[in-house]
Amino acid sequence: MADPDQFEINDLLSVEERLAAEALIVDVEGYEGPLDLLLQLSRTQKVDLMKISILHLAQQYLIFVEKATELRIELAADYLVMAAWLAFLKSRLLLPPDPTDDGPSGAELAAHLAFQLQRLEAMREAAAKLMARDQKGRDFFVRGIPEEVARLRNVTYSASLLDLMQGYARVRTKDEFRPFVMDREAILSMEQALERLRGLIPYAVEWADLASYLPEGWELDPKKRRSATAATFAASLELAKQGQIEIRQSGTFARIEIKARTGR
Amino acid sequence: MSEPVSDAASDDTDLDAPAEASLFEAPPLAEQERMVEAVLFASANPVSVAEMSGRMPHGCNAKAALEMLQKRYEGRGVRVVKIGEAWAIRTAPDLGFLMQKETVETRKLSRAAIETLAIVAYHQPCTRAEIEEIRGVSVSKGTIDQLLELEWIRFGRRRMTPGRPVTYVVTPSFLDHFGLESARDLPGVRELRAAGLLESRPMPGLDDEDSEDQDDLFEDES
Amino acid sequence: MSEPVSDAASDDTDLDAPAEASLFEAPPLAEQERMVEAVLFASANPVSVAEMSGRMPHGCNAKAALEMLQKRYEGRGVRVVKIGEAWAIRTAPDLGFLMQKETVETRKLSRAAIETLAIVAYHQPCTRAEIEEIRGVSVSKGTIDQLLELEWIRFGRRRMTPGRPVTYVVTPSFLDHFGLESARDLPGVRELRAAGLLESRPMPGLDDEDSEDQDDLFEDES
Repeated sequence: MADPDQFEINDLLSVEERLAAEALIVDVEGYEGPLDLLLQLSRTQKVDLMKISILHLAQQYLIFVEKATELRIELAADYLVMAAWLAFLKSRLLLPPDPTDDGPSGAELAAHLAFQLQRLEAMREAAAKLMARDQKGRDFFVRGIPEEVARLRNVTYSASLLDLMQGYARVRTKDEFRPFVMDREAILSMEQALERLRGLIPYAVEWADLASYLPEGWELDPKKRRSATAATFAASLELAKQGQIEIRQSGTFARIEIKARTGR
Repeated sequence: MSEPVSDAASDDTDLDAPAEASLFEAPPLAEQERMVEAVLFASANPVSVAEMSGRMPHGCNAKAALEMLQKRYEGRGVRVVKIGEAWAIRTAPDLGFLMQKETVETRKLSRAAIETLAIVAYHQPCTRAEIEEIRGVSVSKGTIDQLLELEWIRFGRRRMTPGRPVTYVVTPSFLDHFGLESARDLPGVRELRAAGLLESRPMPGLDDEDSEDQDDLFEDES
Repeated sequence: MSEPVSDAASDDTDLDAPAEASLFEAPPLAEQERMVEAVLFASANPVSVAEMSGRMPHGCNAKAALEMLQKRYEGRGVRVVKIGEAWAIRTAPDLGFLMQKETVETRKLSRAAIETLAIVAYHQPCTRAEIEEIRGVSVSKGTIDQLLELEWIRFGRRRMTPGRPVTYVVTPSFLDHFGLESARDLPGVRELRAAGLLESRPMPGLDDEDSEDQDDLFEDES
C-alpha cells in the first residue's frame, strides 16, 4: 500500500480538505461503512455528484485510510477492502488502458461507483422527504372512538332424518341389536349393499354423501370401508340404472351423493 | 373559587365582547368549525366545551362552533350529539344496521345431540334419566340445552314419579325441520331393521347358510 | 327460462330502466352517501370498497358514494382519503396542532431503519442483499424486524434467483401512515426512476465469471 504518489496527493489537497480528512478520522465511528464515508468525502468536493472526480475521491479515501493507520485506529475489514479496490481503480484510471486486459475499464468502474454514490444519496433524500410527510398519529389522526363492527354469528345446526334414524339405530343396537358385521371376512357383496340401499331409498329424500350409507361398523376398519364403499357404489349405480335414485358428483374425487328419485 | 378565572370566563364573555378586542385575533368561525370537527373526530372521549376551548386558539368560541357543526351534520350519516356536558360524533341511529355483520354458519349436530334427539323423538315424553338409560352414557346439560335452544325439544309434563322429573318432547319446529307430520311418522323399529339400519345378529348356526346365500347371490349377479 | 325473472334481470336493467324495475330497490345515492359516511366514521382502519359494498344493501354503488363523500369533505376539518383500494377518514393535517393529546409517541426509528424503509418503498420488491448493496453496509436483522413489527413492510414473493431470497414490499398501513394513496405517490419517485436511480446495476466485471452467471440468471428470470 506504500504509495509513491502520496506526497503528490497530499499536495493536491487543500488545507481545508486536509482538516476535513482529519476530522473524519476522529469520527470514524460515525460512518456507516465505506460507501457512507465516500459519500461524506465527496461532499468536500463541493460539486454535483454527477460531476464528481472519482479519482480525486479515491485519493481522499486512501489518505483517510493511511491516516487512520498512522493514528493506529483500527479500521473494519470492509474499509480496507474498499481501500484496496480504490487503489486498483486509481491505477486503472491513471495508467493508459492495457489492450491485452479485457476487464472493465477504469472509467466503467468509476462510473459505477459514481452511480452507487448517487443512488445512496438519492435514497437518503427520499427517506428524509418520506419522514417529512404528514404522518398518522402526529399530523393527522384516525377516529378516536371507533365503532367496531359487531359480528353476529348465527349458527344453524343441521341434521337430516337419516342422521336421526341412524342415531337411534346406533343407540338401539347397543342392547337388542348390534351393527351388521360380516364375521367371516371384511367383504360386503354388492347384492348385500343393494339390499341395504333399497331399504334406505324411501328415506333418502335429500342429497346425502354415499359414504353415509355405509353399514354401521364398516366405516372404521379401512379394509371393510373399502369393500363397503365399492359395493355401495356399485349398488348405487345399479339403482340409478333402475331409475330409483339419482347420483351426482361435483368433480373428480369429489363426494358422490345420492338421493331417491322423486316421482312426486 | 367564587371569582371566575379568565379562561373559564371566556365562554361567557366571547358572546358579547367582539373578537377584535382580543390581542390575537380569533380564526374565522368557519375555521373554528373545522377545528371542533377534527377534535371531535379524533378524540377518544366526548369533549366538553371547556376542554374544546382549552385546545383551540385564544379567542375562539367553541360552543358556537360546535352548534354550527351540529347543524351541518343534521341529516347526515353521523350526527354531532351532546352527551351531558360533552360533545361527540355518533352514527345516525337509522344506520346502526351497517355496524353489524351477520354471518350464518351451518354446523352438523354432534352425535350425542342427534342420539338424544332421536331418543326423545321415539320415546317422548322422556326424562333425562331415561335418555341416559337408553344411550348407556350420561347426557350433558349442554346437549339438552342445545336442543332446547334449537327449539327441537321442549319441556313436557313432569312425570308423576318421585322427584317429579321433567320430561322432554319434540316440538312442531322439530317436525317441520325433519319433514314429519307427527312423531308417529318416524319409521318404526321394524322399518329401521327392514331398511338395514338395524341388523340383528346372525345366529351362530346360520353362518354357513348365510355364506351359501351369499355365494348364490354372487352367482346370480354375475 | 327465456322469460327473465325479475331478480336476475335487475342487474342488467339498472342502467337503463329506472330503479323501480328492480325487485330490491337500491337506496338513492344521497342515502348511500350517508351510509358510507357512517361506516367510514365508525372505523379507525381503512375500509375497502368490497367490504363497504358487502355491508351496504343490495344494489348500492359504494365507489360512487365514496367519491361523492370525498368531494363533500373537501376543505373540512376531516378528509376522506383513499389508501390503496380502501378508504378512510383522517383529520386535516393542518389541524394537527390541536391534537397534542391524541399524539402517540412513536418509537424513534434509527437512521438505518428509515433508510431501509425508504429503499424497500422505492425499490420494492427488494431483497435484503439489494438493501445492503444500496446502503453499502449490512442490514441488521433487528432493523428489518422492527419494520415488520410496525407492519410497514411485509414479505413479498421470493426472487427466482439462486437461494430464492425473500423480498420485502411496503404494506397498506405504511401507505396509511404516510398518507399515500399508492407507492406510485412516493415523493420524487418519478424523477428517481427517470434518472435511473431505482435500477439495480451490477458492478462491471469485478468478477467476470460471477457477473456472467448473474446475467444469465437475469435473463432466465425475465
